[in-house]
Order: sequence, then structure tokens, then C-alpha cells
Amino acid sequence: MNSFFLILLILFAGAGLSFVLGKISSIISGTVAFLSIAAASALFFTQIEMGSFIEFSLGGIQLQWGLNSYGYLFGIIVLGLGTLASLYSISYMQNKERTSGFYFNFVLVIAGMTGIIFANDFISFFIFWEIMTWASYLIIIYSGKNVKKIGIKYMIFSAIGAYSMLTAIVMIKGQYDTFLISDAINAGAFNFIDNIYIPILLLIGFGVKAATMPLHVWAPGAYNNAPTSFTVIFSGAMSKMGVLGMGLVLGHMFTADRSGSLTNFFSGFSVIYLQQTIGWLGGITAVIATLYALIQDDAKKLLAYSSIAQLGYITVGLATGTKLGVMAALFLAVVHGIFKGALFMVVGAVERQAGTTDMTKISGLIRKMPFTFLTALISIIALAGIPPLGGFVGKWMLYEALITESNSYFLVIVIFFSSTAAFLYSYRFLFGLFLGQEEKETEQVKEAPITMIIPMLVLAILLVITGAFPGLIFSPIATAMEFIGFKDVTWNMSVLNNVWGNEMNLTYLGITIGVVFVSIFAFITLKGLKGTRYVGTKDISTSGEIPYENENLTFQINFFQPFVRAAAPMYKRSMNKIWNELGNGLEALFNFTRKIYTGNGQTYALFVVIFLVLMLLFKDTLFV
Amino acid sequence: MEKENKILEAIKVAFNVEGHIAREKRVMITANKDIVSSILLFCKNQQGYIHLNHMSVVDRIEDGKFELNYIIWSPTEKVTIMLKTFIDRENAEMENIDSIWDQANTYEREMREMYGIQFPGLIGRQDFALEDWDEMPPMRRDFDTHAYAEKTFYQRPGREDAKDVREELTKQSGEVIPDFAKKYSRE
Amino acid sequence: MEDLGIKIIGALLTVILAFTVGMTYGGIVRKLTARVQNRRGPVIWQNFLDLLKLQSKKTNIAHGFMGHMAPVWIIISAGTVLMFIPILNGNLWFPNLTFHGDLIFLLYMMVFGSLGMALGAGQTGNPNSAIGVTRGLSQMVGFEIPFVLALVALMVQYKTTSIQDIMDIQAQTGTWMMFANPFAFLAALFASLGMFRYSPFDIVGAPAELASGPVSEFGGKYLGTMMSGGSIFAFIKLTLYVDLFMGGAGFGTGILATIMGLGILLLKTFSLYMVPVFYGWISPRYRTEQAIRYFWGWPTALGVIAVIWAIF
Amino acid sequence: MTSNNKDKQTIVEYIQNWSRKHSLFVMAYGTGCGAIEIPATMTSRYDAERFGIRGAATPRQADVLLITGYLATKTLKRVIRVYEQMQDPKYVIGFGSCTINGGMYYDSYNTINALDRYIPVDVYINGCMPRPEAVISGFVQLQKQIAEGTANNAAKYKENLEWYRANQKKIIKNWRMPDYNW
Repeated sequence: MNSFFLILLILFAGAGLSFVLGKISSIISGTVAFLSIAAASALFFTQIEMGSFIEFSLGGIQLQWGLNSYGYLFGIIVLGLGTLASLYSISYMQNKERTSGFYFNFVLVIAGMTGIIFANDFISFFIFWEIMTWASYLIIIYSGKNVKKIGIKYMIFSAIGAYSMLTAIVMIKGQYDTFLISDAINAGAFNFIDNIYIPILLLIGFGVKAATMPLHVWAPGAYNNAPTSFTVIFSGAMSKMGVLGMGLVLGHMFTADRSGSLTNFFSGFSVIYLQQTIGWLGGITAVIATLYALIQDDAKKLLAYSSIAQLGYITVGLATGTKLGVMAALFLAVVHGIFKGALFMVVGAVERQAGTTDMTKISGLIRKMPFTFLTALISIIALAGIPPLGGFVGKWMLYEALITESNSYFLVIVIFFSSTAAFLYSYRFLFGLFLGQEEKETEQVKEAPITMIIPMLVLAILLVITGAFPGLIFSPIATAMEFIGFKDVTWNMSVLNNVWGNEMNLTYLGITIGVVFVSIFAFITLKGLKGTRYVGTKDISTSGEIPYENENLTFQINFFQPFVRAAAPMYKRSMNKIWNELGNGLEALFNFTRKIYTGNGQTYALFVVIFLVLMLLFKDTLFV
Repeated sequence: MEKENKILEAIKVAFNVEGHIAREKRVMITANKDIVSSILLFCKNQQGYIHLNHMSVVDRIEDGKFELNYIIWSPTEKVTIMLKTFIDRENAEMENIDSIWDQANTYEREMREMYGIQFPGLIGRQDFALEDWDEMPPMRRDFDTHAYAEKTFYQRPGREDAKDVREELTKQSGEVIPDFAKKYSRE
Repeated sequence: MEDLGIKIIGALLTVILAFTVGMTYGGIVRKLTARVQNRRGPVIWQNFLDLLKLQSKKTNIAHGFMGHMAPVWIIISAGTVLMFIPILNGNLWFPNLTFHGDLIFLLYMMVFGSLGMALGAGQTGNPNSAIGVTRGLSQMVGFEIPFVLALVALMVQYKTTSIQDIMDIQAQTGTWMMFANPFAFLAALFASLGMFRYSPFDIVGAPAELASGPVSEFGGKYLGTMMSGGSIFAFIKLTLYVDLFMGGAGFGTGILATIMGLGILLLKTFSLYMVPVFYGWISPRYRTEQAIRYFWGWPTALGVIAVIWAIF
Repeated sequence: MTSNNKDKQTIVEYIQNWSRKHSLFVMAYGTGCGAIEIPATMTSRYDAERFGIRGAATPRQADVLLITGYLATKTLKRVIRVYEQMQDPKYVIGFGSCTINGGMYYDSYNTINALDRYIPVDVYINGCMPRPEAVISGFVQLQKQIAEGTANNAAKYKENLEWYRANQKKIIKNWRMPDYNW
């Protein structure tokens, strides 16, 4: 049997089997889910050749599945993270109810995403896209809480995305008479000069999943409402499906050969406008999401907003349309999958062990959950973009691309503002959960089980490796970029370069940090070793006052109040409000429309007459 | 003196208590401890004396009584009423009025700690200003603070001659000390 | 191998230089502040005495692993950044790793220490530390904006992101960057006020209010190591500014040239250092949000003008 | 480790003591009215900073604990806590008559009379109030002791901890303090 079919069969069978076995025990169900995803990814990484494809027809429509280098890059994220997340889920979902449905949908989402990666034609692409969307919807409302508020919002925005995508597919079929993605690209469907609507409709469809402003409002609630082990996939991998689509469209759009076109100058100009618009949308998404992330008291919500901000950076990178920029975006997409996956796993571990993710309720878990803290620390360093971890490489490339290649100097400032403000919530996250005084209520908390620790540590180690040797990820990215139209993509194992010829050598950086670290750590530890004493967090100098056992002095409420005060004007507008106003406006419009249907036959006859008259009047302009 | 008379008469009529006008804007009333809260409520709700200025206690050890003073004030009339009552020193107990004025709670906690007067239903930490005090309440006049200090704290030698030296001084200077001042002698 | 030997000795020399100069500048500022307040003041080498005393404390308290590591983060950050900053232009002894890093990297690496130290302060469990940290981080978001605008302006104007290149360009054209793009220099200068945390931006460690803020639980060797790191950082910031805006320093590798270069460097850094110090003497303290608004006002506007100036 | 005899100091100890002497971070515990003399001592008129004396905000950083004036029993508990939180080597200066013999509060029911029964005192400055000159002379006295290596009362506290604890517990009845184990 062909391995494409086999992989999808394994996944769908795994979904069904875990649903059935879920009635017996949640652990068995989870194990089945894990095994099926692991088997699928083993097949994916070993059996499938790059560039191979199969064709078959279904109901008279020619379908094509295959694997290209671009899909392979996202396959790494989806199946790699999927395997780890499903392993993680076993312990996480252990004592929850209705796990069979959860695992069913979990594997189905993975299957949907794998299908999207395999799909070479728009029909199967769309079908798998909808499988992914519906399965994820069912997981979002799994907890039964906030179904109306969050589930419906997610559904409405997904529907907007799906409809615009479907419209675009129909338009492609109408104009180019093909369903194959490669044919459409070769025919210039994403060219933006000949077709303004197709790329924009597709971008709307993908933008919903990538949570780009102004289509992001569903994301924080949905990320927060889903069980944490699924949020790992949701934020780490599923949002990358939107990035996949956007990269495909934008990459071909910017690299398209426009030399033959008559309207060369203007088309180039309008592409620049689109590019700037998308870039700024990404930048503003990043800023606003960051501002909202740093006022959250709930760790999971904080990460949800942070995910949107990080997706904003990726959008900016894609919108630059330059080699370095797109490379930065794809690199950030991979690294974001890793560190955000790890961070959501951390939150899940805390939620499982301590019972809540509310940072005002728990603190000082570092001594109880050291490995979880280690993962959180490494991931946060990567998230904040601090050298020498993977996040820094992505940020560096993004900035350099914006400054040296794309000439978006003020966009750089916006991005920089967002990523500096990201330090605030990064610190808040670590401090809120792990640092501060130890609570009496969390005395009994223990480290998470080993099946949760292993995936977290694997991701943390990956972050360290990508920081030292980003070339490991550059190599699939480079081939992927060649697929979407960039030529001669160059990369080095651990030296970053920009077009002005400046370099950033990660080897020297790593060596320097290593030398300084070892010497200073040895000095600090050995110096006065006997006199150094470790004390508890209650032993603090509060003007001689001794805090009671049940007294917790950790500073958690209104954490960044001074900053929020200074940035108050930026908090006033919310996209949610604008959408609500739009909804109210539409309702008023519908009310107005209803007035046309008066129920009087004479009026309807009048409408028909008016319509005919109008058609006659404008017949020359309408039917050329 | 119209306002003062008015309020004094009103209280006298309502409660049958003694009282007089000490001076302008100051009315003194002495009442039995049982009707103190009623008078306060009456003044607060019906006469507009909505502000509790102060509560104080005096140790009348000679009479075996504690003298409690409630000082209330009306922002419209600008008249102060001093309501005085006497309670027994033994097992001193007084009605809790912090339901009438919240701030009374603080005064009552201080009285409880410093004089040992009990206010049934008083909510608040037992410690007010002192910490871990398990002796006689220190502000009662039968509490010998010097003896307590000598017993509890280490007395550094050199304190024995801490006597009143004013008599010696008057001999030298010829200054006359009035009688009331002589009481302050440490002896 | 000989090359490597020179590099290692050069690196050690750089660290010693940065440490000595940073500490001495701190002492001089204490002395000058005292003189301005009509006091006699401590001796100039007072900071060395303080450091020696702190390091010779017999007992030390740590609140856990992150608390233990806090000074280590600072020194890592300081030491690494120091290696990537050109001290003397064209001098054999001080090139270090200048050619292998650039401005964007420096911006991020400089934050490393503060964040690591913030984590250490967080683990102590002292509420004052956490409050100080939130103030410090918030203030950082404030002053980084004009600073980055200034840097972007420089990068755009001369099409390079390397400090070494910017120094070379200044040497070639003979024009200091503070005259070539005065707005960028002004924006960066305003940002430096916040960076050095002298008054009016010293609310982070307000001693009377927050019990010295983030460092309130650190003493002995921890405080001493932090102090050394802070001194190295002061030197780093000053040298960075001098390299970027005031043409750097350095004439060559000879002994005389090295001494002269160092002299020029000290002169320039010291005069630059006096700006935040002077500003501090005459200013009361800003609250955090006032400080942030201050940086987002005129300094940011100057930065925007600088970028526009650089583009055209 | 610090020896009592000046001649026995090693060169390392000599340097350490020299630096300690010239860098005194003072935790000015404003327990009583004496705190008002501290601003005068630190500011322009008397300028204690020229001796390397400098304020420290927390006990972790401080070398000298300055008890300014009378000590209520309630405050004593906090003072002991602060003293135990300070890092070795540490010194205590008793400031004003009240710390010596209770001063004018000698017969008060809640003010201790002799500070050195509860924590070891290196230098007493008498007077009510001692003027800034007296304060500085007290500090100079302490500096002399440090240089000679005789200001090792912290070690004495450690050795005679039981005696000090008994005295402290006599006053602080509800003893709820972390252990002092060095």
C-alpha cells in the first residue's frame, strides 16, 4: 500500500480505535492515540520520499497527494510535536472525563493536518482543512465551559475563513480550470496583478488560523478553553497551518516574475502596498497581543496572547518577501512550535499538579517542580529572543531582514517594542508560577509524572540545539523556500549573515558564554562555600517582621500597573468591541432589509419592474 | 446657649438622666451604664450627633470604678456632648458600641488591652499595641510598672540614686515648690 | 597559537580595564556628588573598598538556585557583551570578537543580565524585589524605544549593522556620528539617562521605599559580584556610545599609541558619563509611569526624526 | 577566625579588616527618637560618608546595626530578627542612654533597659541625644576595634547563644522565630 494512504489510514484508524477503547480506560485510549501518531510520524520520516506523489480520481475529480519540501518542513512540526503532545496527553488526561472523545478528535486533528501537508490539490486541501477545524472545535468545547462565547466565536471565524477559501478555490477552477495547486501557481493564480481577489481571499482564509489582526479575536479564548495538552498542538502546530498557507501565497506572490507584464510598474507598486499592509497588520497584532498578554493573571491566557504575538512576528517575516525575512519567519514558525509547545506543556503540568493556572493563587513551585521550571526557563529565554537559544536566531534574522532588505524601518520599532514588552510577560510567567514565596496550599505538590517530563525536556534540549546549530533547521527551510519560489537560498550551520555582509557567529558566542559561565559559576559557588547557606522563602528581610506560615507576601496582583498606566491609551481600543459593533450594524442592516418584504404583491411587482429597468439602463457596462 | 439647652432638655426628657452645660458648646451628661447605648443612638439618629470624637477611660481606683467618656459631636449644631458613665472595676464590662460607630472598635480594643474592660461581642485581634502581654493590664493604676520593670528587665547598676533632687535644689536656690507639684516626687 | 595567546591576554586585559574603569568612575561620581552637596565625600577608590569588604564577608544567604545564579547571569551578560565591543580601534590587544557580532545581538545580550537577575530577585520571595523588578523592566521598555530608534538610524544611514564598521566610517570621514546624525545622538543620550539609573530614573532601587529593590536580599559575595558586573556594564555602555557616536578611540598597536588611545577613550567616556550624573543632580525622582512617558515623548520623537534624517 | 591579638593577624586578615573598617554599611534601625540624629550625621554638615559609612536598606547588605534610642519589647523582637539576618562579620552600635540603662524610660513596663543582655553591643554612644560628633566618634571607635580585630562580638553571640536566648525569651514570651544556626 502506498505510504500516503497508510499514514492517513493509521491516523484515522487510531482515532476510531482510541474512541472505542476510551470507553474502557483513558490510559489505553491515550496510549493508542500516541502509538498511532508515533507510527504515522515514523512512517513519515522514513518511508516517504521527497517529491513523490500519487494521483487518483474520486467522483470524477482528479486528486493528487504528495510530499514536497515545503510540506515536509511543516510535517516536522506537526508530527514531531504531535507525537510528543500525545505522549504528554496520556498523563495529563488521566483523571478527566469523556477522554474517548478527546482522543478521537485529537488524532483527527493530527490526521487533518497531515492531510493538509499531503494535499496537492485544493479539494483534498479543503476537506482536510475542514476536518481539522471541526475536530478542533469539538475539543475547544470539550470542557463544556464558555461554549456560547468561545465556541461560537471560533466557529464564526473559521466559517469566514472557510467560505473565503472556498470562493477562492471556485474562482481558481473557473479561471484556470484546475484543482491542482501547482498548476494554479504556474498559471499565476497568486500573482496579484491578474487576480486581486484570489490571493486576498486565500489570505483571509489562512489568516484566520494564523490569528492575524483583525481576525485574531477567537484565538485567546479558544487557546485557553481547550485542554492544555491540546493547546500545545493548537498553538504550536495548528496555527502553523495558517502560516503554511500564507507562506505559499505570499512567497509565490513576491517571487513571481513580473518582467513580462505590461502593468509592471503599477503592479509592483500595489504588491508593495499589500506587503506593507500585511506587515503592519502583523506588527500591530504583535504589539496588541503583547500588551494584553502582560495584564493577564492566568498563565494559560498569558501564553495564548503571547502565541498571537509570536504569530504576528511570523506574519511580518512572511510579508517582507525577502529571503532572510521569509527564512526568519519559517525559522520562527518551527522554533515557536517548539518553545510554545514546551510552555503549554509546562502550564499543563502545573495545572495537573497544583490544580490551577491562576498566577495569583500559586507561587514558588520551583523547588517542587525543578524539571518543569528548567523547561520553562529555557523556553522563556527562547521566547524572549535572548541569546544563545533558538529564539534569538529567529529574532535576529527578522530584524536584519526588516532593516537591511525590506526598508521597513518603523515596523522594526513596532516589532522591537513588542518584543521588549515581551520581557515583561516572560518574567511574569516565570515569576508567577515558579518564583516568589512558597504557599502553604501547594506544599503537597510534586513533580509531574515522567511521561510529561520527557516531552518537555526533549523540546527544551531542541531549543538549545537550535540555538547553537540553527543550520539543522535552515537546511529543510532552504529547500522549502526554493519550492515557494526563492532561488539560491544560502545558509550556514552556525553563522548568520545579512545582505550588508555583517555576520553573527554563534560558535564564538557559545564559547564565550560557556567560558564566562563556568568560571563565574565556579567562583560564586566555591567562594565561601562553608558560609553559604540556603534558606527558605519565608526568611526575608521584611523590616524584622516574621511572616506567618499561612501569610504569603508574593507580589502578584496588578503586576505591571506602572506600565499599564503609562500605556493606558493603547488599551482603550479592542478588536472585540469593533467586531461587536459590526455585528450590531449588520443586524440593523438586516432589519432594514426586512422592510423591503412588505408582504404586498404590488410592491414586489414594482421591485421587479425597477430591477428590469436598471438592467436595461446599465446593460452595456454589465454584460460586455 | 439655646442649642445646648435644647439637646440637654431633649435627652433629659427622653432618658431621665443628670446633666449640665459645662460651657458654650459643651454639654456634660452622666448616665447609668445600661442606657448609654440608647442615649448614643438617640443622639445619633434623632438629634444629628453623628460623629464619635473620642472614647476614653479613667481609672477611679479610690471609688472602685472606671469612668468611661463618650464624646460625640454634631456637625450641624457644632455642639459637643460628653457622656459619662461609671462601671465597676471588678470584672469590668461595658456594652460594645461598634455597631453604632465603626471606629469605636479601635478605642474599645485599646481599652480592653490597657484596662482589661471587656466588651462582649467585640471582634478584633486580642493584641492591640502590646505583644504577648499576659500580666495585669498595664494602664490600671494598681499595676506597679517600676516593680514590673525591675522584675522583667535587667537593671543596670547606678540607678539607686535616682531620687527627687528638687528639695536639695530648693535649699540652694530658695525656690518655693507649690504643694501640687510635690506629688510628683518619685518616693 | 601565538595569535590565540594574544587574544586571551587581550580579553583578560579588556576585562580588567572595564572593571577598573567602571569602579573608579563610580567612586568619582560619589566624590563629585559629595562635593556638589558641599560634603567632603568618600575617597575615589571607595568602591573597591566596598567590593573587597563584600567579598570578604564570612557568611552569605541564598534563597535557592536562581538566587545563587543571579550574579552569574549578570557577569555572563557583561563579559559576553564586553567581548563583542571594540575597545580601541585597530589595536592588536583589544579586538576580541568584534567582527563576529553586531548591534542587534548586543541589544539582546545586554538584557540577558537584567532578566537573569530579575529571576534571582524573584526567587528570594521578597515582595520588594518583585516590585523593583517590575519597575525596572517597565522602565526598560521605556528607554529602549528611543535607543533602538537611534541605532536603526545609524544602521540605515551607513548600511551596516556592525559597530566596527561604524567606527571605521567615522575614522574615514572624520565626522563623528553625533554630528552626522545629531538627532540619533540626542535620542540615544536621553535613553542613556534611563540606562544608568541615576536620578530621576532611580525608582527601581529606591532605598527608603523598596529597601533597595531587586537586590534587597543579596549581600556579601552576591552583592559584590553584582557590583562588579554593574561596573563592567557601565563601562560597556559608555564605550558603546563612544564607539557609535564619538568616533571611538585608538591609534594603533604601539605602546605609546595604546596609552594615548586609552587616554582618549577615558576622556570621552568620562565626559559622556557626566551627562546622566549632572542630570541626576538637579532632578527629583520620577514615578515609573512618568519615566516611561518621558521616554516616549521627546526622545522618541527625536529618534523618529533621526530615522527620517537617515533615510533621506 | 579573627584573632584577638593584633600581632597574630595574617596579611590577608589585615587587608580584610582594613577594607571592613573603611566600608561600613549601616542599617539604621530607627527604633526611637535618636533616629533624628542620623540625617544630620549623614548629610553635609557632618558627612559620615567620608569615613566610608553609608546607609544600607536591608540587613542582608549591612555591616553595622545602629540601634537609635529606646527599644520597646515589641521592637526588640524585630531587632533580634534583623541582627540574626545580617551576615558575618557584623557589629552593633548602641546609641543613646536608653540602650545603656533605659534612660528616662528605666521604669517603663515595655522598654528594655540594657541592650547588651539581648544582643552583643560593640560600641555604646551615650548621651540623650548624642550629637553627630559623638556618633562619628563612636564609629571611629568601632573602626579601631575592627582594625585591631577585636570587634568579634558576633562570634560571642554564637558561642553564648543560650544565655542570650534565655534573656530574650524572658521578654518575648510567644517565641516564634526561625532558628539561628551559625
